[in-house]
Amino acid sequence: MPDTAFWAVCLVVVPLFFALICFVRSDQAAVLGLLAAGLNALAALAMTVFFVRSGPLRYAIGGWQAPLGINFSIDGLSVLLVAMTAVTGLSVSMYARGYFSLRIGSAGEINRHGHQRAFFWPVWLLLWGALNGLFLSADLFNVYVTLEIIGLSAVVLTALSGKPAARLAAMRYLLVSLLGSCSYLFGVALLYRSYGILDMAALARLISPAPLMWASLALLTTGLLLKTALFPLHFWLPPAHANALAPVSAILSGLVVKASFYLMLRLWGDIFAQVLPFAAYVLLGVLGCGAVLWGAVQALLQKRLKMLIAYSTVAQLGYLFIALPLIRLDPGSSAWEAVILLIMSHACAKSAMFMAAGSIFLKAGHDRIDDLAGIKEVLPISSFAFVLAGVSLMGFPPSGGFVGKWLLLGVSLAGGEWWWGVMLVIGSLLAAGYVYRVASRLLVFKVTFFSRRQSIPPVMEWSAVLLALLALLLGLLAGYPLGLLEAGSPFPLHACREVMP
Amino acid sequence: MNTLFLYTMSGLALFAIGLHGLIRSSHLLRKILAANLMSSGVFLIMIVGACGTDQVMIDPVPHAMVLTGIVVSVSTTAVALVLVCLVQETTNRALLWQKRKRGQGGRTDA
Amino acid sequence: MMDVMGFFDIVLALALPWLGWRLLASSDLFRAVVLFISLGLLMSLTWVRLQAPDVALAEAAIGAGLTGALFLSALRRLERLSESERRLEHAGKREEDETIPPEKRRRAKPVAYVLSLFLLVVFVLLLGWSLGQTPGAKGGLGPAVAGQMGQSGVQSQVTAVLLNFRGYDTLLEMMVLFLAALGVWSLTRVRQTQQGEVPGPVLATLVRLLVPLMIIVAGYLVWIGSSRAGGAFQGGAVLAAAGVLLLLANVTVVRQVPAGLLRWALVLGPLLFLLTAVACMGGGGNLLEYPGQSAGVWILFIESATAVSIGVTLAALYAGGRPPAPSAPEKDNEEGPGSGVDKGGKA
Amino acid sequence: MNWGGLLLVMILLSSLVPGLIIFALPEKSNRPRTFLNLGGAFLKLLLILVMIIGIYKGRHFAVRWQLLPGIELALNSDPLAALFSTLSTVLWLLTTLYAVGYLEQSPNRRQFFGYFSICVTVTVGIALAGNLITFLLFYELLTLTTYPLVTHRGTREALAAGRVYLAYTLSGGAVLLVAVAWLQVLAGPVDFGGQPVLASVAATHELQLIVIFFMFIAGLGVKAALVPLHGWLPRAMVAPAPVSALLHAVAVVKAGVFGIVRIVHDVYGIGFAAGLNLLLPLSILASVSIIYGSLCALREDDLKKRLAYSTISQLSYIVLGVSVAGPLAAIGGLVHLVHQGLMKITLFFCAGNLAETLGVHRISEMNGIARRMPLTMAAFSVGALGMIGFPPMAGFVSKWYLGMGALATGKMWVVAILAVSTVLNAAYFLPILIGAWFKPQECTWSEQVVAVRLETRWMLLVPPLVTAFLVVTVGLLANAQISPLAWVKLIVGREFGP
Repeated sequence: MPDTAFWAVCLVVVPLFFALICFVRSDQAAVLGLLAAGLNALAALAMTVFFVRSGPLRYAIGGWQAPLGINFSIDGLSVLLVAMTAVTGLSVSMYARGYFSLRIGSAGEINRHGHQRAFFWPVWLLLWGALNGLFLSADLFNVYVTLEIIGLSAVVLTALSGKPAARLAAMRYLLVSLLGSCSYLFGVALLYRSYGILDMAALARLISPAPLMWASLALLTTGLLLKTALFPLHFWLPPAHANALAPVSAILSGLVVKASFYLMLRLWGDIFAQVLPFAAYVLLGVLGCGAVLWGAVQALLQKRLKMLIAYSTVAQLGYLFIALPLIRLDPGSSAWEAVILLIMSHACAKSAMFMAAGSIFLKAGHDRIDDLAGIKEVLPISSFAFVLAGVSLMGFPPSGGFVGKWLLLGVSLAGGEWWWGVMLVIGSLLAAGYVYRVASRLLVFKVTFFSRRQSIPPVMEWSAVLLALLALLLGLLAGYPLGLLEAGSPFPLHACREVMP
Repeated sequence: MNTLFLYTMSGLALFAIGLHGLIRSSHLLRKILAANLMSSGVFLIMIVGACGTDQVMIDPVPHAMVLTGIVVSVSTTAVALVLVCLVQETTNRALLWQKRKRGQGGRTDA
Repeated sequence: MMDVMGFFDIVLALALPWLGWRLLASSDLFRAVVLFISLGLLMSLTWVRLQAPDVALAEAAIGAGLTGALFLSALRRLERLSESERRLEHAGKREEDETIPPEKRRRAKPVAYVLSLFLLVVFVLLLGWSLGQTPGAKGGLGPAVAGQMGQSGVQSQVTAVLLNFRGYDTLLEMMVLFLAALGVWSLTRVRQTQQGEVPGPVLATLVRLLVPLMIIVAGYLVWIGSSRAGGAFQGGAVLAAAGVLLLLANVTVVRQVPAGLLRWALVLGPLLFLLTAVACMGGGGNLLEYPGQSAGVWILFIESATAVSIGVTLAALYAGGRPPAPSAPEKDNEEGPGSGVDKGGKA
Repeated sequence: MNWGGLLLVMILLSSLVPGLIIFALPEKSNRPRTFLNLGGAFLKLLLILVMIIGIYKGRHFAVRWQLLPGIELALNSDPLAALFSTLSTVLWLLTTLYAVGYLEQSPNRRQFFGYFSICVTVTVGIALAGNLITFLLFYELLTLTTYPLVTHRGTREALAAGRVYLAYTLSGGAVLLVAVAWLQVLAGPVDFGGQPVLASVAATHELQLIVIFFMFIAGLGVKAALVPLHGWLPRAMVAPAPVSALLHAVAVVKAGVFGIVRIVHDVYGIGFAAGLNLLLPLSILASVSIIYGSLCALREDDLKKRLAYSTISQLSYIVLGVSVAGPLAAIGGLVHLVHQGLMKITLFFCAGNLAETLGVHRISEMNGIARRMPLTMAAFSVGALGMIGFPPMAGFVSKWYLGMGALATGKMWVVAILAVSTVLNAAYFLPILIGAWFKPQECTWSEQVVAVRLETRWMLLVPPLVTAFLVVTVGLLANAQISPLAWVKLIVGREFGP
């Protein structure tokens, strides 16, 4: 009898299964991959529907209840993030299908790019399965394993491009990822040592201030901050995201960094929330401010489109961290909702942006921003997608980014800490600056534009524009996803605690 | 000071040395060795934690976690080593930062 | 007796960080790798001392042995690459600054060096202090595991945790291993083996003798894993060692393995594990909830399959790239999951 | 959704849908595009008429859509909304006609008309916005959708103007956003048209309310081109004439002014704002803008730029009228919202005609031009005289009420400002008229339109003549039942109470 849990299991099992099959039948990889993406989206939809009906739930894998076994914890937050992954993943998959067919189709490059397609699909599906697993899991060590899959597959995908810069970036990414997961594992080990438990919800009840707890929290946080690329630790992100293949960039910027931030939310928003002092949140918020400023300024200085987008990711991640002190400040749940909206809208917008940039790159043969004037004539839809996504990133109404910003602004003003709100507004003005740098070129029309290739498959252009549109309309539809959060629980984990036996 | 605490400190020291090496070494191979040291240190602390104070009751869960960790670590090491060779192949150096200018300014792929 | 062991513990505990320090400080990479392998062996001894025989076996085989082999082969490859580069430079009379030895670079900034060392010492002391402050958590999940051992289907607690209580972790871990193989294959292909590298007669004989023995040992380890130290990872590691030996000896049969077969062998373990996990849901149970009393059988089945894949995967990691010939997977598709047995028998 | 709400949504869709379809149409299909444009404009006018009749009969149209608790989009039709939306719609119809003629040969018309339609949608959205958040939404969207129109020509100059425009308006929008959010935190969601809610929080948060007020003025003042924030407007004149005519004489700048009116009337309330001493600084700001704009206009030789500076000056009449805080002055200000729109669009149409037909951009080239283009210059003269305030043109009515209002509240200095500004208006408009009508031709014009029977294409000629006619009519028939003045009296009557 299919129910929420069944579909949750499907969300993990289906991508993994298809990853294995894709590897064996590499000639059919694209078809299988798209099939998996479709099934995954279906499962996410079904799970959401059942979740709305029956509410949050814990699922004991292997029939072993929490302290001994690994449990899924399906609450509003996980459902939303899984759904976000499904939507973004589906359109990236469709984009990738067009992308790789194009690269293989062009004469003389068959040998070079054949293996890119063959290996992209299984690795991407593994990554997808691990993302779903991470969002659903309630076990700290299990989360470590999924984090490892995510990190390693992200590195492999980055290196897939084969260019020297991409390889160096992948190497750096791998080392950072190693350091991050090692630190995280250390934290988990120390937590297990002091509490003898790995389940998040159970842990949240046991947490009490002690030296070892602080040590483990510091280690966990450091590891996750490295992986999320918060401001001073962001150095690895721009080269990796900018030098990867276009669908890979979309995945990395849209989804992968969200995984570790999601864990930050769980840790700082729930598990450790009772013991953490406000000053710690402020510290993260200040780093977030740094990220917003530094990322935006760097983005303004970039000459290459993909580097600009990558630095914009650094800045946008800063937003999410600015939200952390506000979550703490907020007596209600609107800061939570804002963060989730920001995450979702950034996932859609940034993926769409990288996808559009990839199409532009393929068409123009380069991504020097200054030489892109007139590309609108040959790639109207992709240019439009880019601008739409940019509008979302700027936090313009009615995008999801706007509603998120609005809610955070309200919280910061109501809480008397208006400077966070001002930072948000300054950040969006800077974002407007760097989006404008590109958009002003894209919107201009010139009579002729030299283009390298004849045609970009329509699926590449349309998948990007639809995703960008979704990001823009997310604000208008915000009530539905956030209602889901309310239906489950205003605060992600609290309701589960009651359900837990 | 009992033996277990000694082992704990030993694990900590391994982690710290690995961390130091990972950050300060310039050759990539050494960085990867250092990362392996770090995880060994963590494993050691986990296994020590599994021994009860009386060394009678052994908790098997950390053992299982360390087994998982060892496999994960060999997997990442394998990928890392291949990457090192590739970096050496394309930049003639197995170093991370030296070719930065070329890496970031050059043509890249979509 | 206790005193002797206590002394041994102290020496071991001091030797580990000292070796780690030495290996990172050594200017010669080869020496560093050798030190790393010996560190792994000492770690393995430590695990024995800490009553973790499963971990000890895995550390010896994978942590020290296979990782060491990986490092050594990478080192060889790096040296070959830099040699050819140097030759190229001389031929083209290209002037380029020699790579600065890392030690000199490090000494160039002594303040930063000392500072980072100082920070690390503080870090260790703080952590050590906090570890000393907090008492351990009374056995952790040990009692819980012990209480449920009756339903786990195996006698070894570690195997019960790995494949039953926390089998989902292990399933994902198999995916990590598979991912590593994918990653390595996606990055490079194996360079063409030179025909001149024919193994000497000693090595050939050794291979002929050792490989069957290793396969038997692997099977035994998997079998014994249900009750004592051992299991899929240890067995798989031994299988991998056999594979590495075959690769080292450059036996022709290794090169003749059809690409499709190899792919199936890599996938076999994770795939069967996954399918078993899902099949458990057929009877109305949860994911990986083995029906009734049959857990032991299922676990043995999964372990055998995964051991084969672990062996093949680790050996493939050692080979360091996808097979040289352009693969034609569609040819070998009719060969089902049973082909893993062939792999074992072929050697 | 009730029928009234549906009507409001239909009003928005009647230009949005044509806009979106135009984007989908190929560049070549001119006839369907023109048909869509004009059809949409007529439909919108019809719907607006239905709405006005409804309001006149005392019906109330509203629709709400809650995004999240505390964030609600609302459309609302109070008389003020009806005034502004009617103005935009009528002028949209005329400008569309004009633009079809103006851009007949130029490339990229698909983009132009697409964005143009969406701009109008957004402008009407601003008019109909029922609360501050909805207003903010459309206000920001207006920035975005007008940018492609400003930079439509794609020249270096146009891009630079676009950059300046965005920098000004985005910063203004950010300030506005903070103000709206802050006010909502203090007082909860603020709806237009209801009773001003701020009095309840005034006791505890007086200082904050004052700060918020000036943030509102700063945010809205950018689009309203109040003086220190006006820098974008003259530069934006590089846009094609229809854009300057509709957007920079009516839609964009009026959106800012309309916002200020909303803030003063519906959010703070006149009495409350006056009680906080907020209105005096606002009227001083407006006076400075009036004088400064006129002085700058005197210096300009470029016709469109002179008109732009004149816009800066004239817009502040509206702000001045609102901030004088008497019913008569408020009538003068609000009616100027309509009158100035009609007069200024006439002037811009004519300026566009001169440029398009004869290539004339500068005032110094205009001597004797009335003989070549008598109808255009007749319309221009009507507009210019109206601006100066000659009776019986529309401008006279506004100035009359402004002056009377100032006298009624005893603010003599406002009367003085009006007098000085009238003199300045005359100083920068009359020389143009004299030169055009009475001086001989001095330089040769490059005839760009092959002369047909008329002095230029009929599509270019009809709109200014119609608007000029309207300028005279609304002035002459100011006391009629359906004139803008009557409508404004209705609004002001509600605001100031019986």
